[in-house]
Amino acid sequence: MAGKKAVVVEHLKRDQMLEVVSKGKRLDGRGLLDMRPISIEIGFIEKANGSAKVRLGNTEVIAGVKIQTGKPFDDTPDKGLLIVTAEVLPIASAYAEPGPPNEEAIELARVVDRGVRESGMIDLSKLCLVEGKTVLAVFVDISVLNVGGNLFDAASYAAISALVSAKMPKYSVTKDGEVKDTGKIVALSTKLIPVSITMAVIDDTIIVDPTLDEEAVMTARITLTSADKSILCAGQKGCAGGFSTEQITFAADTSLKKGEAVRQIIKKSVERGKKKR
Amino acid sequence: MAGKKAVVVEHLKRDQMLEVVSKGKRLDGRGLLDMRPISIEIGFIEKANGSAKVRLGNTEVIAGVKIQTGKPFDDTPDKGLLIVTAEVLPIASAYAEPGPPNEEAIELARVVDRGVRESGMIDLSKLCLVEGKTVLAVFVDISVLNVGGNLFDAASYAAISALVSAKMPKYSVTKDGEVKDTGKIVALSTKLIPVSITMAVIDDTIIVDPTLDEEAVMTARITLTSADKSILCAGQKGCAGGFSTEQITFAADTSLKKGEAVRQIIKKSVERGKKKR
Amino acid sequence: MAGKKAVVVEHLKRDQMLEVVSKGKRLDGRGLLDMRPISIEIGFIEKANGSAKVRLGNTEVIAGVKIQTGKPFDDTPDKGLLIVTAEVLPIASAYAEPGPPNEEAIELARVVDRGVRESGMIDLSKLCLVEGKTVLAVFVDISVLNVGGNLFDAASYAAISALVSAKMPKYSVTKDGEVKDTGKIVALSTKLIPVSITMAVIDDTIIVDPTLDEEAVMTARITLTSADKSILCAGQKGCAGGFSTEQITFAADTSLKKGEAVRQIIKKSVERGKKKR
Amino acid sequence: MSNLVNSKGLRQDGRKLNELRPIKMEVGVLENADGSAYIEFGKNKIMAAVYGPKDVHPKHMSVPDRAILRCRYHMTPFSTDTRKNPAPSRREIEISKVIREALEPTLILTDYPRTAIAVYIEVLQSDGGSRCAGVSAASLALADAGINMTDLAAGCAAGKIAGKVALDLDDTEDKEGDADMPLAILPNLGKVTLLQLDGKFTRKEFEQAFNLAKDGCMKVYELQRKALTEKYFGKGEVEA
Amino acid sequence: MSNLVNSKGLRQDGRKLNELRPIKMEVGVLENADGSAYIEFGKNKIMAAVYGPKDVHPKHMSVPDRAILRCRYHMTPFSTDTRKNPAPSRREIEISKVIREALEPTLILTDYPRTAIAVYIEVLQSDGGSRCAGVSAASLALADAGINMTDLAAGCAAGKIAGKVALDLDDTEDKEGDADMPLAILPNLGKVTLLQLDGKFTRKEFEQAFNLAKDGCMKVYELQRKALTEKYFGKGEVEA
Amino acid sequence: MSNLVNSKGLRQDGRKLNELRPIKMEVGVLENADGSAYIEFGKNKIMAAVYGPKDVHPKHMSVPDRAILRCRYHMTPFSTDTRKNPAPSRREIEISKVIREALEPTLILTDYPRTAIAVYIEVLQSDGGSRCAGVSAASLALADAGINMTDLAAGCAAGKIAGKVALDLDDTEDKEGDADMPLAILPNLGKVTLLQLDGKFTRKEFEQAFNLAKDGCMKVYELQRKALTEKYFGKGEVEA
Repeated sequence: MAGKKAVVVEHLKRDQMLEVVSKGKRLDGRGLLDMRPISIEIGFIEKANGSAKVRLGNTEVIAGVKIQTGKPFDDTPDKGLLIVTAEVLPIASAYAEPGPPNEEAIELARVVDRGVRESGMIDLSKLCLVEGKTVLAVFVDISVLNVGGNLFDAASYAAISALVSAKMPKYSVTKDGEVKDTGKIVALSTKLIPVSITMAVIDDTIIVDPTLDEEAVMTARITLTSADKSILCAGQKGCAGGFSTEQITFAADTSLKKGEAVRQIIKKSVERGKKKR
Repeated sequence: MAGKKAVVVEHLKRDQMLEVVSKGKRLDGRGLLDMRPISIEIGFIEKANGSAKVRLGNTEVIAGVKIQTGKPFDDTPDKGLLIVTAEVLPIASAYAEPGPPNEEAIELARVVDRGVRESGMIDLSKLCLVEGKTVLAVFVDISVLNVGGNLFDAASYAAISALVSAKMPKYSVTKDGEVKDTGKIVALSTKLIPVSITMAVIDDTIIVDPTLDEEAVMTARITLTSADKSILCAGQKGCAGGFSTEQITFAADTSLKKGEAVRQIIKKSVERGKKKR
Repeated sequence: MAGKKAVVVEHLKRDQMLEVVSKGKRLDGRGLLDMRPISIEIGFIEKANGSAKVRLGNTEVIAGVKIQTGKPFDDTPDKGLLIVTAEVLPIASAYAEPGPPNEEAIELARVVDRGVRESGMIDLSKLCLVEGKTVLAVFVDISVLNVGGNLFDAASYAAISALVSAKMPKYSVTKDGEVKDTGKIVALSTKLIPVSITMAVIDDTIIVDPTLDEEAVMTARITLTSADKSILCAGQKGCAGGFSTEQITFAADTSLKKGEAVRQIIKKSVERGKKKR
Repeated sequence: MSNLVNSKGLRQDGRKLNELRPIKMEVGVLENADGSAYIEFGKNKIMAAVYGPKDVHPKHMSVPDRAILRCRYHMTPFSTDTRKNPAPSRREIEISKVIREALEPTLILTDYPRTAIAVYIEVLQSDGGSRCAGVSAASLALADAGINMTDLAAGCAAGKIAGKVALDLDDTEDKEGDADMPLAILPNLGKVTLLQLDGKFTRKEFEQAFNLAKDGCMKVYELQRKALTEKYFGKGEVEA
Repeated sequence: MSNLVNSKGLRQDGRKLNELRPIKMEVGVLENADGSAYIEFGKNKIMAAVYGPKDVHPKHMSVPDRAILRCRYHMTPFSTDTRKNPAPSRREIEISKVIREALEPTLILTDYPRTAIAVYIEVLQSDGGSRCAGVSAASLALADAGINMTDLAAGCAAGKIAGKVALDLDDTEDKEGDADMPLAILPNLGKVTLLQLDGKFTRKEFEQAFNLAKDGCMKVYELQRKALTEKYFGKGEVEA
Repeated sequence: MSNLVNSKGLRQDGRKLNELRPIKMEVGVLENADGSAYIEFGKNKIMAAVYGPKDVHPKHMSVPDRAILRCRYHMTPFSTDTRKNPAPSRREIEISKVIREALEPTLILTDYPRTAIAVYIEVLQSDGGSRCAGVSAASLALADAGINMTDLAAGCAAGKIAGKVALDLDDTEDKEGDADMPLAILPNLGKVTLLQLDGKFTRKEFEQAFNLAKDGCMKVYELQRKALTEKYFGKGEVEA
């Protein structure tokens, strides 16, 4: 799908890009391990339980959280549900087509899901109202508004920010198992702020937060998500190339380090969002 | 889809059609505001709760009504369901393909649905058996047998006639909320007979009940449904052209006037159908 | 789909095949009414309730049986469910494409289903646990591993063998209608071993168990399933050609006769499977 | 155990065991179709239409030396006792296939290279035996479309109710009976082109049912010929 | 019976019967799109983007003498009170069609033979009247894309609440009110290109509502012009 | 808290923490496929087949200077404890993608311009680690198909159970354990081409698990080489 564009980029910019990277720089002036500017607007979708609009460079993503009652899965009758979806909206790129999610969008949703789920930031057993019958379902729906490289991190930051700032009705359960909305609003209980950091290999060098042009020439990609300063909780290698053992080690270190910086940005944005409301 | 045919019609008949319309006439001899002959056969599908086969000129449509118990929607626990579908069967036209309904068929079903629903001809709250648990679902399924212009009105007359003549089992509800078929047959309770009138713009002139050829050259289409002599209850503008303010006003008057005539035809057909059975 | 291959086969082998068949022989040395060697491996999928891997000539098929609790159909509240599916896996042939089952796969599943269901080998009313609420659902899923002619019989033998050897948890029902797994394992109760025999017409001659090459030149196909020595219980004619009355009669006799031989093979394989476990 | 046949040997609708339900056929009933036919077979009400020969889309599906035949058997949502979901069921997909294979031997497809002929069968009301009635209607529609043919296909089923072999089961007999065998034959070519079997027959019953269904098909064939004659020389509708 | 209009003739959000909700428009908001616009219309938040003119896939869908216009109106799962299933609903498919038909008369499609122009409307948050706001945003995005146009399309609805004709219903008013009539007009060409009606109007109310909606459209049109001016000559965002 | 590892440091199936499950590989097991392989990895039973290089349909998907690689990882309905719905799950779609990306660097796709190479992985029975076993089987099938390759891809996972880093988790260990990291490496090129992580590792555990999984991959690689040797020079089946 992105074939034609990729070819053009390769011919025009490939040499140029390889040259600057070999000198430890990037075409946009960043250092190899610098993220682009991140801006996070909390509560953009007032009707959602939680929402965040994230700009990472020129990638733009909205995540909305909806929390509704539902039925638990048969094999986890005492746990709430977490459902993450992602769509690259057709407004976002000349190469995005309307229709059911393709494998890229499915991978995107699943990698974000993994970061949320495996970090344990949400205790799903606390979302059970009536075992085997009624639980809370947390839907995290991600819409990509503009494709500008590194969808994984932008989508992840949007999802995490939306979850951390989410509010929901407090439910009570009557003796005979009826679920009632008490009318009170409480925060969705979350622990930790998992942060994904995506890295790419260009000319055997690892760079952080690739742009769309860099993605067109990268040979491999890896996303590593940290649950906190010292714990890695999710990972995904992508693209038709590979990493050396040393590069994997370096990527793990980089994820933990850069992740902590992004974690502070998310925290501050959520704090700022709370004040505004 | 209809592209090729439309082109041919335009070249051969366009001038001719514009000429007669400019003289206040139609190629088939009708006046501008005349409907084609309407014939309605009630009860064609004995196994359905209600049915009607309608011929409007050379357009042929069958509507079948099935009434079954079902679950209410979450947000209307005390109301029955009305579900309208339409399919242009592949027997009906060289341009109709088998498969899931395309946008034309979906629009057709939704415009018919709107006429039924918004007129209030069926009181959905009377179709509730056990609040939140069991209601009656009224399915109105429309099959187009032959495409001959103005599917909207033919489909609408078929659906309305099928509903007005529908019979169904009388249900009783036991103390502990069990629904039982009493074995008695009663009529589906309906008030009003909503009637849609579809008009087209050809050469800036409004005509009623366009034929297939006229549809190929019309620049805009409007369907206005009246609930009775003086009330409009549903509308849908179509096609890639527009109406002037005066034309909209004229269309509203025309719908009310022509609608009353069709209403009498439907009433008589239903009466005749009752006697036959 | 198989178009291109069929053409090649026709040109190269058609004359040759017709010649040997006219002499009462087959290209692979078999007599007209001989089956290819059948091997049946019971219990290949340990995690399934029952399974069998069948090799019929170079056709290879696995059937797996899963037995789970489920809801009965509205019109048979006191009966368990039998659901048969078939997929020609894309590993099985250059002409098999991944995706939802096409008409060939659907026909395959339905013909196998018919043999199982109509023979009465499974008494579905014995699979009812709580009328109208909980029954056992028997899923028979058929995966074709290699396409080598006569999928119908290979799939049928695999399904039947998997069912006959299936084991399942014993369920108990408490007074208030709760279904519990007792922890005991019992055999799925089956009566009879239905056996399908597929025949093809080549040069107006009936042959049994066609190979892929023979299928490419056959003009008609018939599958007749016997419930035992003297009862026919399912049938399916296929392909764009026909049978004479005499050929139908002959096919019925042949199915009963050859079916009994295959029945013994299935029985022995199941016995052997029991000992192994 | 079964009240499908009474003490006088009559069925619930009064028919004898070897009697067909009332049949009505009409050719050329739809304006847009290249060929069409309508059949009532008991309470079955079925419309068949043919479009083609026409260009094949997508093109790579066309065959250089003959027409491809497409066939869809479809039930309208209101055609069954309980409303049918509009999406095609596995049953409809299978029946579309066996009907196509029943009709194909009647057509001289090589007369129409690189084209497609589409047969659409719409069951407006179903009542047991709809696939057989559908074959018969479709064959009439093909003839009405002027497609070169070597024979008509005529369909009729026979089954077993209350332990007895019987012709042309209706819905109740099909559901409560013991077996059903739909058949379609080409009367002039002497070929069986559709045969299915659901339910238990002894070898002898199989033969009896087969012969009974064949007789039924021959009666249907006579009505088909009459309907075609009426259409092209007479008043256009036939009743049996 | 209804508390949609209070004794002072004011609505739940304090508006008068003939008053629009607050509106914000911005042109050129997306980097990748050939043209784009963002609109806030009350609580509606809608993004529209245009891609094209571009090659048509599949090719046989292209038309030799003009561009084909494609349009998708789509609601994100989080845009509604209860989460919306991501798959396109029948409602979205219908609205996509009427919006396309509302926009098409503004475009000189013959200037772009054999190409496709795609209009995508994404409802990020919906609050009644989203199809009208969607038309307005899409028309701005088409202008931003530099497509040759003869007019803008401006959308606004009028309806009936508590028995009174009222301009621009929000979600609650739409659901609890008596009728709603979405409209889109081409102000310079003097044409109505979108009109739908849900609910009961007397003949007179119909006329009143129609005129009220038309006035609303004209106000929207002024804001559209302002937004375009701001984008190309000014600071890029307009509020009403 | 967890009984996944006993007091002697042994796992439920008696394995040590750094021990692989029994492995069986066989090359060239399917008659129709251009290349094929079968692997048993614990209770995993997986069949992989390769078709191609072959023409690309639809044609516009072909690439002028190389082959496109297609890959489907698919679980049969009977392969899992609870029956799996036959439709492809989001999980299967994701795994198909990462496996394709794990295999692609081993292939000299430029040797086959304008063609497609299709890799199909069928999980007949699954038991934890099926994607790694699937990569290994697929790589053998590609070699068996005679596709020009620069290396094999060998897959193996490591994870954390009862707080301890462990090699090659089975289904129970995966579900009840703390973390799992599937890996695939190209032993000669020294590249990691598949890596995923589910669950919490400290930085140190990450490194331990990574190295343990790499060792596992090397053992798998030895068995792959043996299986290929057996196929082309020996008796065709290998057990570990």
